[in-house]
Order: sequence, then C-alpha cells, then structure tokens
Amino acid sequence: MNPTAVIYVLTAAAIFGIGLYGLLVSRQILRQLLTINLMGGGIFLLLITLGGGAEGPPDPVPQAMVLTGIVIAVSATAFALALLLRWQELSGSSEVDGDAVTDAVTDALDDDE
Amino acid sequence: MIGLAIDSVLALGIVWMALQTVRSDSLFQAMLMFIVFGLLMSLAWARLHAPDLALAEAAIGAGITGALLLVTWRRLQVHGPDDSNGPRLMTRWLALPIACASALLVIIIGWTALQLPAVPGTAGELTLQRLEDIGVSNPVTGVLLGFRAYDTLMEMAVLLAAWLGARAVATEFRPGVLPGPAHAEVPLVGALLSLVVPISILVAVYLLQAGGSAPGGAFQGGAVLAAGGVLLCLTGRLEAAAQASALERVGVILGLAVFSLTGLIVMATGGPMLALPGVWAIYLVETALLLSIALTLVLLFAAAPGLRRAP
Amino acid sequence: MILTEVMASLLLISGCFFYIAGTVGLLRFPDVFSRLHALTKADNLGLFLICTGLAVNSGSPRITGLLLVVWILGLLAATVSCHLIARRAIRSGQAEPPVAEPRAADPTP
Amino acid sequence: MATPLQTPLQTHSTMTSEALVAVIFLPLLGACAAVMPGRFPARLGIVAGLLPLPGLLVAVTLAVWHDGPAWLELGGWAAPLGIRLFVDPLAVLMLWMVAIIGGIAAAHAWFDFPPGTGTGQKFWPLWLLLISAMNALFLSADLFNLYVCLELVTLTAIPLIALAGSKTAIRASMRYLLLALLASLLYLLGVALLYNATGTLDLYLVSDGLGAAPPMVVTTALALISLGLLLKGAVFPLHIWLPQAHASAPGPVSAVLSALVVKTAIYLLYRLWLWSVPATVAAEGALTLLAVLGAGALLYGGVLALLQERLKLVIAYSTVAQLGYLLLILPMASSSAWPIAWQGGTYQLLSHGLAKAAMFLAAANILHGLGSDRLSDLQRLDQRQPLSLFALAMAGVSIMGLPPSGGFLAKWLLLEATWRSGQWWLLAVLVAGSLLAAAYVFRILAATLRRDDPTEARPAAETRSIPAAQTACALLLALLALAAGFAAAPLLEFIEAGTPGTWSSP
Repeated sequence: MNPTAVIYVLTAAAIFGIGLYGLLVSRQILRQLLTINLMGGGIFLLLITLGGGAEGPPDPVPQAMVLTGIVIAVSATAFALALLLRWQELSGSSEVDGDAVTDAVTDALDDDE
Repeated sequence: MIGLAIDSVLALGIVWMALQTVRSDSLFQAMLMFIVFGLLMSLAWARLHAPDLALAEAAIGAGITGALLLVTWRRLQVHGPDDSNGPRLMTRWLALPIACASALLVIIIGWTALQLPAVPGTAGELTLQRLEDIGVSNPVTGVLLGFRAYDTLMEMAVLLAAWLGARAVATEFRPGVLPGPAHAEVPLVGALLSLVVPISILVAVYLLQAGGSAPGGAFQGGAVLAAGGVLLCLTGRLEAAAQASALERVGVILGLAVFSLTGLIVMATGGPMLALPGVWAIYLVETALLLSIALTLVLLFAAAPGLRRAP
Repeated sequence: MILTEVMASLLLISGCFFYIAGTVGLLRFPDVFSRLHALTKADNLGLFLICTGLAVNSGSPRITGLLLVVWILGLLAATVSCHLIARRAIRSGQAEPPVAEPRAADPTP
Repeated sequence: MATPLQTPLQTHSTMTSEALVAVIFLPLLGACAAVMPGRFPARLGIVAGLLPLPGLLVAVTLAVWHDGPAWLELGGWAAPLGIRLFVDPLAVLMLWMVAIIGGIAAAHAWFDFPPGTGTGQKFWPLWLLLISAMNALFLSADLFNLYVCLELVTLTAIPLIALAGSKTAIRASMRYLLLALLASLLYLLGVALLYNATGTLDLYLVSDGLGAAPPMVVTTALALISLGLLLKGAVFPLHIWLPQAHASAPGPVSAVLSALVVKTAIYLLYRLWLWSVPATVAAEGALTLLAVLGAGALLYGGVLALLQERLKLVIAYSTVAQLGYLLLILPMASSSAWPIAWQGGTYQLLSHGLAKAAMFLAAANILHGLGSDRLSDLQRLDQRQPLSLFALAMAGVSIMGLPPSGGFLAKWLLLEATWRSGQWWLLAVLVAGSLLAAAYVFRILAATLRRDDPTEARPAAETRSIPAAQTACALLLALLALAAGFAAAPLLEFIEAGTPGTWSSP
C-alpha cells in the first residue's frame, strides 16, 4: 500500500474513533449529531482510500456509495435537528438528561407520563 | 514528495478539526470546527482523485449541513435557555473506558484496513468495463443512474422521509425563526442576491449537464440550487408558510415519482426494471431529482411545512 | 515556457504571503473591525494573486475566465459578509476594543 | 454449507418479477400520492398501496412453492455489477407478515389518523414508505442497498413514534434515532471492509471471496455488521432504546415496530450468518455467542416485563424477551436437528409477530377507552372492554406458548430441536423463558379481572367507546396468531423447503 493510502487509512480510522468517543461521552444532542457525522466521514474516507483513491481515480462503486451516504447523512441530520427543536419545545432543554445507561434504568422504574 | 507532505498536513488538519469538534467547550465553536472539517474533507477528496465527492462534500457535507446546524443552533438560542456551554460530558469515570475502547477500535480498524489486499475483479472494475452500455462517460453517474440506480431511488425515498419526518415533528409553527427582513434592508444584500441566486441556478444546470461526462450530477447541482434557496430564506425573501402548497408537494415527490414511474414503464414495455432507456431518460430523471433535492433541502432548512414569497 | 512558470510561481508565493498575513491579522488584531480589515483586504488580494498565478500557469482562456468568476464571487461574498459582521458588531455594542475571546464576532446564521 | 449460488437464475415468469417489483413500488407510489393535499389522493394511496399486496404475494408464493427461490436483476445488470432481489420462503414469509400486520394495523390507524386531514396527513405517507422500505429490505440481496433500506426504515419508523407527541415519545424517538444512526454506521463500516475484501456487495456472492480474505478482516467486518444489527434489533444488552420507544408510540405504530421493524435486523442477521458466511468461516463460537445474547434477552426481558406497571411497557419488554428465541436456534445450525430448529425459529418469527401486534392493538384500544394503561387501572376490564380483553388473552396464549396457538407450535419445535441436538443449556433457557412469559401474561390477566376495590379513591374514568372496527382489528390478529397453530403443516413444509444450508439446486 502506498504511503498516501496509509496516511488516509489511519486518518479515517482516527476520525471514526474520535467520533465514536464524542458520541458516547457528550450530552448535547447537537454535538452528538456532529460526532455521528464525523464517524460517517471516517467511513467514507476509508471507502475511497481503500478503493484506490491514492493512486488514481478510485473505484466508482465506493464513490457512488459515498455520494449516497452523504445525502443520507444530511437527511438524517436534518430530521434529527427537527426532532431536537421539538424536544426543546417540550422539555426546555437541548439535552436528553443523564446518559443512556442511567436513563434506561430510570425509565424502567419510571411510570409517569 | 511534496504531495506526501500536503497529504500529511491535510490529514493532521482533518484529525485536529475532528478532535476540536469533540473537545471544544462552546457548542458554537464545535460547529464551526465541524464545518471546517467538512471543507478539509472536500480537499481530501480532491487529493484522492474524487472530484465528484469533493463537490458533494463542499456543497452538502459542509455547506447545507453547516447551514442546518447553525440555523438550528440559532433557533435553540431564541426559543430556550442557553445551555450550549453547559455540562458537556457525561460522568468522567465512564469517559476513560470509552476513550480506551474507541482507541482500541481505531487500532483494529486501521490494522485491518492496512491488511486488505487488492482484490481483482471488483464490481467497480466491471463498471468501468461496461460503462458504454449506460451511455455516460462519468463512471460515478453510470453507477448512480445505471448499474445501481435502485440505490439512488431508495436514497430519494430517504430524503423524502426526512422531510416527512421533520414535518411530522414540527407541530408548532414557529414564526420569527428565520432572521427575517432585518437583513433585507442592507443594500449590499440585495445586490448580492440578485447576482448569486441566478448564478446558483446557472451552476446547478451546468453541474447537471456536466454530470454525464465530468464531475457533477443531480446531487451536487441540487445542493447548489438549494444554497440559493437558503440565501433567499436567510434574507427574508422567502417566508415560512403553515402549509405546503400543492406545487411544493409535487416538487418534493417529483424525483421519486418520475424515477419510479420511468422504471415501471420500462418494465411494463418488456424491459428490465429500472433500466433507463437511453441518455435522455437519465437526464429526465436527473432533472427531476435535482428539483426535488433542492426543494427538499430548502424546506428542511426552513424547518417549515412550506414556503411563500415575502410580501 | 520557463518565464510563465517563474511568473506563476512568484504570483502564487506572493498570494500565499498575503493569505498568511491576513490570517496573522485575524489572530493578532485586537477587535472585530481591524480583524475584518485584515481578513478582507489581505485575503482578497491573496485570492487575486493566486487566481492570476493559476491562470498564467494554465494558459487557457477558458480556465482564466473561470478563475475570474471565482475571484469576483469571492470578492462579493467577502464584501457582503464583512459588512454584515461589522453591522452586527456595531448593533450589539461590540464597537469598543478589545475583545478577549478570539472568535467574538457572531456571524448570524 | 451449500450456498444458493447454484440455483439457476431467473427461473420465473415475468409475472412473478412484476409482482415482486409491485410489492415494493405500490406502497412507495402510494406514499407519493398520500403526500398530495386532500382526502382523495390519501385514500387512493393507502388503498392502492396496501390492498393489492396479498394478491401479489399469492402469485409470488405459488411461484416460490413450485420453482424454488428466485432472483430478479434490477436494470438487467447481473451481480456484482448491479443490484438484485432475492426471494425464497423466508422472504415470502416476511412479506406476508408485512402485508397482513401492516394492513390490519393500517385499518386500525384509519380511525385515529383519518387520511388527508390533520395528523393523518403526516401519518400516512410515512406509514406507506415504511411498508415499502420493509418489503424492499426483505427482498434486497445487496449489502449497501440494505444499508439504504435500513436507514429508510429507521427514518420512517421514528417520526411515526414521535407522532404520539408526548414528552416521553419524543425523548424515546431521540434516543432511538441516535442509537439507530450509530448502528447504521457500524453496519456500513463493516460493509466497507467486506467490499474491499471481496470486491462485491452482493449478499450471496460475498461468501466466495471471504475464504480468501485475511481472517482478521473477515472477523472485524462481520463483528461490526453484527454489532450494528444487534443494536438495531434491540438484542440484549443493546435493547435500552426499545421499551420506551415501543411503549410510547401510537398503537398501530407500536404493533408494526414490535412485530416487524425490529425483526428486520434479526432477519439480516439470519441472512448474514446463515447465507453469506461460509461454514468454514462461521465459527461455532460466533453463533453460540449470539445465542447467549438471545438467552440473556429472554431472561432479562422476561424479568423486566414482570416488573412493569404499565400494560404497554409489559408488552414492549416482552418483545425484548421474545426476540431472544430467534437467536437461540443459531448454535444448532450444524446439528442434525437444524431443519426442526429452523422451522421453530421461523414459526416463532411469525407467531410472535401476529400475537404481539394483536396485543399492542388491544392495548391501544384499552388505553384509548380507559385513558390509562396502568395495570392497577385495568380492573373489571372484562365488563368494560370484553373483546379487547379477549384479544389480549388469546394473543397472550400464543406468547406463552400454550396449545393450540402458533406460539405453542414454535416452542414445541424449538424444544424438540434442542432435545435432539443435545444442547441442554438451551433447553433450560427455553423452559425458563416460557415460565416468565406465562408469569407476565397471567399478571396482566389477573389485573384485568380484579374487582376487589369497588371504593377506590381514583374512580375509573368513564369509558370512551372504541369503534367496533378497531376492536375487530385486534381480535382478527389474535385469531390469526391462534390459528397459526392449526393447519400448520403446509406452512411448515414451505418453511422447511427454505432451510438455509440444506437445499441445493433442483
């Protein structure tokens, strides 16, 4: 594998990991969406680099996959942002309180609606 | 050698921006870092010989997503308490193991990916061999509207679902969410708009027709056209409306409907499903896709069921 | 042939110089207005020099035309956004220097 | 393990191909019609998108019955160049479930979300897109196309939950969305590695390349894809998003979520581990690990279902538990009892879908009628809503696995398979799971029959009446769940014909 490809493969893995870390530790929904997009970027970079982008025009199938992926990512982000606005309207906060694990436990015991 | 240096700097920049997106204390800064991350990614696509993706990333990944994030942030500020600088992380004792697990995953992915041998006879190589059968010379367009047209069709359904979903959750119609006419007074803005909006239409049309043989296509064109629409929203030329007009609804489903109906008609006349008969059909479908993509993105940006011209 | 390459290189290098100067200004100047000044003035010139350098290097009229369009659009965007940022800064009472935070200007979305 | 590659391509008439395409595209175009303003386009879209599905499926079923599994190459491009659809008995079964459960739940939703007006305008396009997306997912044979389908399922299902509008529902949607997006990304990363290791995205061609690929790559890719699917399928311990999401959604949506949407991920796990992965790579260990997760789900979900105070949460936790059965069969894939285990697992897929949808629809009727679904408020339900209670009880019979229901047959087959293959720990788990199911179902029934407290401080709100048709929908599904226990022979034969790994070219 040529050095350029190595650089970008490592970059891709790093972005994916940074995004995953950010998603799991951050409490702001908006920031969690940013990190999901970071992870997506990492996957896209990996696809294109492994598809031979470092040497010449990359494999067209991964390119089409990434293009589709970008549009899906913006769609999901847009819907998530709309949902976030609704959540803020109802709760007055832009965070889902606590973290996922504690929430699951409280939800299990919580019976008021 | 210089190439390698550029790639290294670019890669470091990308990783740095990703890190800042996660680490910075202010949410606003994090979003700016994310937008810069998108721009650097589009440079990386250019370096990786993928100009189609560079265009798409700049227009959609950084551009439209960035605008969506910023406008949502603004709306959150207007309508609620400012907690964008509040507690950022969950409990610290969990953060460390998560960091370790993420790092481990990075190593596994990196190591795995570096082990991959080049496989002969991939679907991509077949695509390049059979490209004449589609009738376009840009292989990416060939895959998107030829060999794997079904993916593109389902992707349009995803975009439609995003709009339907946003419409479903936006029950309360929030006036004053867009900055409104305050900006329209500025004489410079009017001059800019009268130049930029026509140019965005021109560029969209250019990208659409170029897509057959050069980088470009319905998605990039649609995003550029949407950028023009976003500007019109931002400057108060377009206002949120409580209901989507019939024309807007037609526009939103146009891409999906034209694409599926073309495929079904071809099938009904004895051809295979979703084989577009000739280049003209590809352009017909792409035009419909472009209009739908642009309109849907603008509506998503406005977070409103519909739009109308400001009085 | 050599002459055009030398000219192009010179233009590109001086373009980079102005970009760096603009960025240093952005980071080091005390308040919103001088920062805007540094950014728009220096960067517009830098963009012009880089576009010219690329145009000389390409030697094709079509690409020269495209680069011209790029420059004009960049100029327009810079002008208007600079104007809007300055206007916003005045209205929100940030006219007084200095501001402690590096990114004080709030480019209203 | 024989891969289906040896089957001849396109053995079927164009009629079948057209029926397959229509199964995906009728609801899709119906959704487009339902976007348009007014009642007529919405009604047209719903009727034209959902009603013809059973008829089309009869044609597909007959074709698969007579000629075996078939491919349809979209655009006429053979894999790996293009995308193809694949239909076999398992896919046919899933399509039937979508048509029946989706159709009956739609009839139930017709009253709460009148087409073309108010919330109905928001509801129906999403509903039809969801149906179309699930049909597309069950038919697709392409890993990347499946990613797009998964996203479409997610992005249509979540707004439908959010339509309930309550704070709990929005919060549950938000968490579901974030975790579902994470799951899709894990899946996509795995697919990216698989494509570069094998050069193809076709679910059934991947196996050819896997043998030659570096084992580390294969392991990582399969682990990432499975992890993503386990998260989407809410398999213990990744189920944390499910109970609130399913319990807070509108009734018909809950029914479809529990009966169909989570099954899409389980279905893909089956496809991946039983079809794509050649036997040499499919380490026994991986399948056993999945089964252990299934056992965990069965026990943990059962216990938590027993602890809930609200009817819909009991049913939602019961889904977490019942999904466990579907993974328990995996370690038997290489044993001689595999055909029986497969029949049992698939039958569980079917009978749980019908029974769970019936329970959620009945619960929606009860919630609507009483204004509460708290177990303590359900007393004297036998007088207030006898038919809903009847539906709930009959569906409960199937969930518990009492004869003569479909659930009984499924569990019987599973027991027989574990007995024959000598997997004693599975046997123990199955028995424990059934006992827990019995406990939580009886707890519901006991609560409804209680009448010990005539002077309760909180008098039951006055009962609102439910449209008879809504009651009938729940009843119909419950009867179907029960009827699955009778006349099962042809169905089982059909399922057996599609047992992965045993059938080969005719």
